[in-house]
Amino acid sequence: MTRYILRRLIYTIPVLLGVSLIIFILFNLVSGDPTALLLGKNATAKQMVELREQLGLNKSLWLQYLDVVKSAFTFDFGRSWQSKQEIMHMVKMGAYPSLALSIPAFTISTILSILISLVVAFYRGKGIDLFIRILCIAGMSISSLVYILVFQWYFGYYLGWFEISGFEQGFPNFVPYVALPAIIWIVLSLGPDVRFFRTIILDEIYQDYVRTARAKGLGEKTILLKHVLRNAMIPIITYVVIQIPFLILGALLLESFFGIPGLGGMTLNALNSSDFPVVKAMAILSSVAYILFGLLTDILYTVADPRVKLK
Amino acid sequence: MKTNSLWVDAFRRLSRDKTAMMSLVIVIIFSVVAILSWMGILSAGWSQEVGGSNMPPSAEFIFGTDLFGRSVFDKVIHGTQIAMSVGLVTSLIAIPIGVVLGALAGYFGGWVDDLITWFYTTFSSIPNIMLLISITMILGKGIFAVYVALGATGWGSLCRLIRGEVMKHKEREYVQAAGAIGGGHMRKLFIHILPNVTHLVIINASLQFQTAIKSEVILSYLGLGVQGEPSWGTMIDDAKLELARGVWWQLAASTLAMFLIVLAFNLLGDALRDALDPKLKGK
Amino acid sequence: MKLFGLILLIASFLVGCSKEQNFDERVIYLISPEKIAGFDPINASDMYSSNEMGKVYEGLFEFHPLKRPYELMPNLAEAMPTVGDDGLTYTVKIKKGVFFQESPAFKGVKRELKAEDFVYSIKRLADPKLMSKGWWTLDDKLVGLNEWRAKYAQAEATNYADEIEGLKKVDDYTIQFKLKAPFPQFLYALAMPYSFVVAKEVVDFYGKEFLNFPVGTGAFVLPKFEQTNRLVYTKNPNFREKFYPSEGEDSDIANGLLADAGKKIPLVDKIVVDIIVEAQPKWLGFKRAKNDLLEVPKDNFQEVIVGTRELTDDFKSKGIRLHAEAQLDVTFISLNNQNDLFKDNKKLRQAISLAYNRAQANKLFYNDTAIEAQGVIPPGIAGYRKEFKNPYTKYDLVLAKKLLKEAGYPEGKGLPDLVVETRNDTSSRQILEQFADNMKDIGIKVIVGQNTWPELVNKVTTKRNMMYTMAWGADYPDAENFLGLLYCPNQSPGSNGANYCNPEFDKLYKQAVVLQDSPERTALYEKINEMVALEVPWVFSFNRTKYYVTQAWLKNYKFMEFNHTQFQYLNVDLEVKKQLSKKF
Amino acid sequence: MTTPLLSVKNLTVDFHTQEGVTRAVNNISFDIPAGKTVGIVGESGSGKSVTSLAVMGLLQKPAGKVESGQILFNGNDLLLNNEDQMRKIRGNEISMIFQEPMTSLNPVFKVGAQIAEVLTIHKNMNKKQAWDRAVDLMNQVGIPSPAQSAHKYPHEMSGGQKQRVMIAMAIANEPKLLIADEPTTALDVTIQKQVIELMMNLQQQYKMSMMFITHDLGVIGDLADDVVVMYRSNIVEQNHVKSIYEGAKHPYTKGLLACRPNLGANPRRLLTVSDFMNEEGKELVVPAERLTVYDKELIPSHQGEGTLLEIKNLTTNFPIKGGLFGRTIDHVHAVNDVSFKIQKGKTFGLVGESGCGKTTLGRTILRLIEPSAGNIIYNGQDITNIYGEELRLLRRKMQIIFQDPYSSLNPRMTVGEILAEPLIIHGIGNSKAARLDMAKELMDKVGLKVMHLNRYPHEFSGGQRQRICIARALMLRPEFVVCDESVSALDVSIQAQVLNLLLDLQDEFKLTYIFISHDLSVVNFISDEVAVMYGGKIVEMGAASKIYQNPSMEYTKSLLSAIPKGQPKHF
Repeated sequence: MTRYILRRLIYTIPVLLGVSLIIFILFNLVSGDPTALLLGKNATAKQMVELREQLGLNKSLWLQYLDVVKSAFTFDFGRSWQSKQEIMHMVKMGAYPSLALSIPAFTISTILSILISLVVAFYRGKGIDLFIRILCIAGMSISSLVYILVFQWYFGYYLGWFEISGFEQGFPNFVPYVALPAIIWIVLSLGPDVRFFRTIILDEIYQDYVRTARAKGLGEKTILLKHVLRNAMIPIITYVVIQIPFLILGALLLESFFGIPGLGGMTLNALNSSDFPVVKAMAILSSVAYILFGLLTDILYTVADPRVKLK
Repeated sequence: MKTNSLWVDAFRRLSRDKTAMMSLVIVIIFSVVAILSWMGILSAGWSQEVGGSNMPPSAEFIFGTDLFGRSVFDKVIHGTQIAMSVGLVTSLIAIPIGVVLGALAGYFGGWVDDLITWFYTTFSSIPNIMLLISITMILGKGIFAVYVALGATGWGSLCRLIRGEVMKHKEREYVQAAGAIGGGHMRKLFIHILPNVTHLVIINASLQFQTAIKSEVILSYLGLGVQGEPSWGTMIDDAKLELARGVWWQLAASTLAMFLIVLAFNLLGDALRDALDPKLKGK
Repeated sequence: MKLFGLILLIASFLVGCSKEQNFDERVIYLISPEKIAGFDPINASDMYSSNEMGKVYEGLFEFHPLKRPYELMPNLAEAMPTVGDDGLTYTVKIKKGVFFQESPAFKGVKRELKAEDFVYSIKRLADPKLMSKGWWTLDDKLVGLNEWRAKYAQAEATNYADEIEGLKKVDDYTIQFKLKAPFPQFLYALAMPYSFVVAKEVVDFYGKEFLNFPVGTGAFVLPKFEQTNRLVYTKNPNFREKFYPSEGEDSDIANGLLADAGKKIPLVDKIVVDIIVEAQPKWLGFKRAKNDLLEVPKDNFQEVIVGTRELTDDFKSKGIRLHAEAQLDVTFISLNNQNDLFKDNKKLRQAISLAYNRAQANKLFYNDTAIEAQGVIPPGIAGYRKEFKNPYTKYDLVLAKKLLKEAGYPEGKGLPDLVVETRNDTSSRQILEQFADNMKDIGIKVIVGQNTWPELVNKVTTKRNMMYTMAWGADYPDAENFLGLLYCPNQSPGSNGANYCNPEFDKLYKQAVVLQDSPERTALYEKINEMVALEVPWVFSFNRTKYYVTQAWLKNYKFMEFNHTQFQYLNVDLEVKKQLSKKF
Repeated sequence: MTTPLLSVKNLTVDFHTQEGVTRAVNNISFDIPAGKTVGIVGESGSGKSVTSLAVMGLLQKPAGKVESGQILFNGNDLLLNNEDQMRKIRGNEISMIFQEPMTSLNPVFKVGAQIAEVLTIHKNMNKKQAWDRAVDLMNQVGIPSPAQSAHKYPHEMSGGQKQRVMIAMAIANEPKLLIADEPTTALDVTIQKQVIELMMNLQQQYKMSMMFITHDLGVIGDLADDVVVMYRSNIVEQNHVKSIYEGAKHPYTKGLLACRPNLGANPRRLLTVSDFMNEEGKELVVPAERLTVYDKELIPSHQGEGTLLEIKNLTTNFPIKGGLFGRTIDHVHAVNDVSFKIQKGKTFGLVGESGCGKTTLGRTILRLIEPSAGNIIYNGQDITNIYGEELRLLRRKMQIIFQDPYSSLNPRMTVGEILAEPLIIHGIGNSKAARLDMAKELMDKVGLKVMHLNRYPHEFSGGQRQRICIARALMLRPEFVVCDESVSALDVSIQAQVLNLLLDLQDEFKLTYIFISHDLSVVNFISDEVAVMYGGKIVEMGAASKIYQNPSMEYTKSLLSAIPKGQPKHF
């Protein structure tokens, strides 16, 4: 197990190299010269040349790439070109609102989806199953942007039930701000989640061991909640955990619509202003998170499924 | 003698499924509309000012007019063309990449697998939105960039799926049998294994299609979408500013159109899965 | 059922959370529509960070909060400077007994403001390592400063101990500036946030984190900038004796703006600034009395305003006031004058300008409140002449077609598709969609290219564009700030993004910019403006009007273009607020 | 006569699917007296499992539906019970063991807990009591060190142990009726015997009635009192086991009894159900010569004509990956130093239990798996290290028939395409028509209808598919064929037909076979020489008749003694 974990951690090296390379190539192709932007509307040509040098943009591409790789492994991303703030500090500041939104929303939506899909699986083939299935598919067929627009307008603006925008640090101060985006998040995820979990649970329901459980005289509810759910947890864990690294990045659209100063907005901002150090940091951090949570998935497997041994 | 390939069987099952047939009809209608619009037969006049600014739906303009007095109905039709082409071209880019890489990785294993796995792990570990934005920026804006960006980011899950399936099939006896009669790698992979995973590709294509249509909206919101012509994305994006003024028809019309086609693809995807995936047979 | 229960739970929680109003403390609630990057004055390049910095930091001069046209008055300076006979030497006396706000960097000692702090602060602006966005204000202006900058451009660190001839402390309370050449806008430069004064100890103490620890001499204190969405400033208890002005325009008395005349400022205990980017939430917040001052979002215009100057009854009944002011800005569609199409083809440029239906755009995008721009200089700045009407900014399709034909492209034949670059937001796109629509009427096909801000900037600075849209706001109230946009040496990557070069224009411009403010200079500005307007280097669009609404209890607010120093004068009437709060 | 414990009366079950209604069980009636064992025999799809599920009330809803009839248990009609009442009976008064021990246990719970669960549901035991009782039960069913084993997960146990756990679970509440649905089919022959003995002992001990479902009449003989024979949803015959064995009345039963090769002498071709009964179910008279038993040694075509294949010290290893970078740190010796020779035109039988390495050996010989050491000499040529074109040419001479007729045919190709493919690969036949003609010829030879050329594999039955596989193997006119468990997945009656076909083809094409199977009686019937494999090695080898009559190794003896005799023993 330890050896497996170690090996997986070592695997982050090639992935990080790849991520740095992709980000570096894309950025070099994308941004061109960031100096004009950084110096504002009255920049002079001379000052731009000086700044290029200061940012290390005169170095050979190879050396520049090495810098990217170096920061990928040291996590020292330096300071933002735009705000001059320290990037790790920005990440810390942005993580709070992002997580304040995403953790409750994600937890609630996951639990709710599992509950609903259990109910649906219990009544499989019946009217309620069909109804919820159709509701899920219909729900998934509407653009997320439409949900945001309509919910924000109706609940926030028209009815005035929720704060429309902004954020305050500290619980429970932030609750009124994240409530509406969290509800939208939940509504958005219920469709695909319930659909997926239902399939998983139904797959399990037709397994032989369920027949055994019935032959034992177990009730349908016990079978569902004990035997089936425990087995279904394995694919569910994968599905759920693999989303977590992207939660850290925040829900980009929701954050930008509800003025939540999270990492999603920060990333978008950085992309929109060619703030390479921030883009780089976010790409690298999220791929590290991706790998770590992939590893976590594997470890959770061994908990959920005794057949799995990590070697 | 009537014989039934699995495909014929699947289609027969599908044709008995009323929702699937309805969905198929919707997809066909949308495709025809898209083609007619592309040929300039429908909605050629979307850019004409036909009425006043922001006129609500009426008998004359069933979806009303937009800020510039253009017919929202025509814009929706033109948007259909954009959406269908985005769905189609994106799938045409993403699916071959995903299938070929997945098949090679799954079949050959070893360093080929390591390399391809590394490639998609790297790709999928970078948040999609970063790739989308970067690619559209590199290619310059416009529909071409939308195709490429969505295509280039959409192959990961299919690649993984195909890789897993090919690995499974590689061990099946029919593939061994093909080897035993002297068939080479290419024959085993392309003649034997791939046709047996095609159903997954078809199911995936129906999802890819609608995901692309939905992504176009997000790209439009970020200002990276189609330029200079109306798409459902830009129409929904417009609504951001219009809704507060009570102008809801542009949002409603484009959402309705999108809802229909995405719903149709979702239902069709489900029906295809039921019809094509032998695993679920009899359930 | 469960879902419903959950919603109930959340809803009840929300109700429990709504805050009680406090009517004992004098607090002003403001909005900043953009994120604040940090509190280093030398990077205060945009209006919104300037506004925040202006609460903590101060400069030698400030604009008078009431007098119009805008007039400088001494702030940390004792008086307006004495200028030597050569017109190049400026001597400034600073106030005595001004202290910096408390900071651990001062180790418990009360730190008095000295002349050398200004020398230090301006050197920071020039420091090549710091790459200030405001360097242009003093670039090539002070004797020795550029040389000092050049000396350390390649070095490891900058040495602040070097004496600079053009930037000297005479004694602890006197500074002397020496200019290389006449620069009539110099005092404006010294009033800009870039040259706000900071203390060396604080900069050294915090190092790179300095930008999060503002320590100024200003009326309000912000102990630490937390990079959150809410900034809370408290009154500086040790603020010097500074008083509300007792003179202003005639209308100011009627508007109650002189009620606090002669009182010691600041007049409030706290200023709370919420950073909210999206338009709707800000507006809703204002309607719920959560903030005291707001620019009216364009989409809510109908809800607020009848005609162009009148509030709706609903708003009037709540005591809300409207402030509608023309801005010192100009929006335009820049034509790349080095592109072969436009370079020597004045008629093409004019044809495009004539085909642009500004009235329609004004209605669609500005609620008919903007002024159609006739030239480069906006109203409110000397050089603008109300009577001047540019013949090429009318909407005249017949003439446009005629000129297009003369330009060699009858009905647009032979003219390639024109690409006009803009930003990637919805409004920018819509504005250009309408423009493209207009151009179709004379046979020109225009494609709208959307760009992220860096892309657009790059396309402009590298001249890789045919046309792009831009708005230019005044840095200071002087036509030089606008006319420079067409001065040939300023071409890309400088501020002349249109890459317009006209020797005659350049000659007149050079003459005008060294003149002190005078009727003679105004006449010259007018002449240049009107001359270049006929050349149509840009498609002139609009001079916009801003609409602000203020709550009844917000006192002493008067629209200001350069408003970073304005907030110290504001006051709040708690009685009014208490009474009116029931109406919200 | 007392009332039977279970009495099924006029039971009819239909399955309603999208494709239409299928009758699974048609108006059947039988009794299970208290304390007796009733065997239900029939081929797959005959309705025997459906009957058992109907008794348990576990028919798959909503497709499966009892249309009419009664299932009286202790005089009460189970079909009238509601779900709650049924639940109290299931696992308590009637319990059931399923065919697949691998999948029938919940993989994520400890086996002890799974046994204990059935006690806590029905017996009001607390967890501790239930666990202790579970350990006790595991001891009873013969699981070694039960206290520790109770903490194991199913995947940590062998197939036989899992089935014992299933049995423990089934007998936990001392049910009155135990239903066993093919409980031994998936197990190796030695384990099979132990499990059956265990069940018989337990039945005696607990005075249970038992309903034992199987496709193999041979198994029934040892333990059943009565036998019910089902064929195409109907009961065709039911009687005491002795009467069935001694005087079966229905031709189908006769066929079933006759088609299974025994360990002694057999007719030259096995009798099959179709010898006794035509398609319409009408009884046929079996020609006398078909019944004649023959002695293999006397048949000329089975005389050796020199060595075709020689295996020298062949070893096949599978690497075990480990270490930080997944290097190979050790090997599993799947085939370990094996040597033998095969004479031209003979059949070499390879027997052993699952995991003994026989399949790996077969595939290594064909170079489908790379050998690690040793030599394969075919017709004098060492083929251990040939590659590319040379190897491809060799494939024309050496072929394989796989075990699973379902997975060894590409479901997306028609029979014609499948059969023509080897010809295309090897460039035989100059047109599509020519190749299809050759395919048709062989289809006829293997007993398939030529008009089915354009059909897809799923449209055929298991036996027919295996014929397709045989035809494919023979398309290249090979000299040497490896039959890898080629009849193991088939019902006994079909198995006999396919074995006959293989023998016919051997005569016609002068084929040499390696016949791999875990079924000793089948190997005995078909082989000239037999090798017994255990743990990757050949432990005993020699002429079939010698090995079967005088096994020298203990392992071979235990294998042989485990074979059901196909005769009722306790009477």
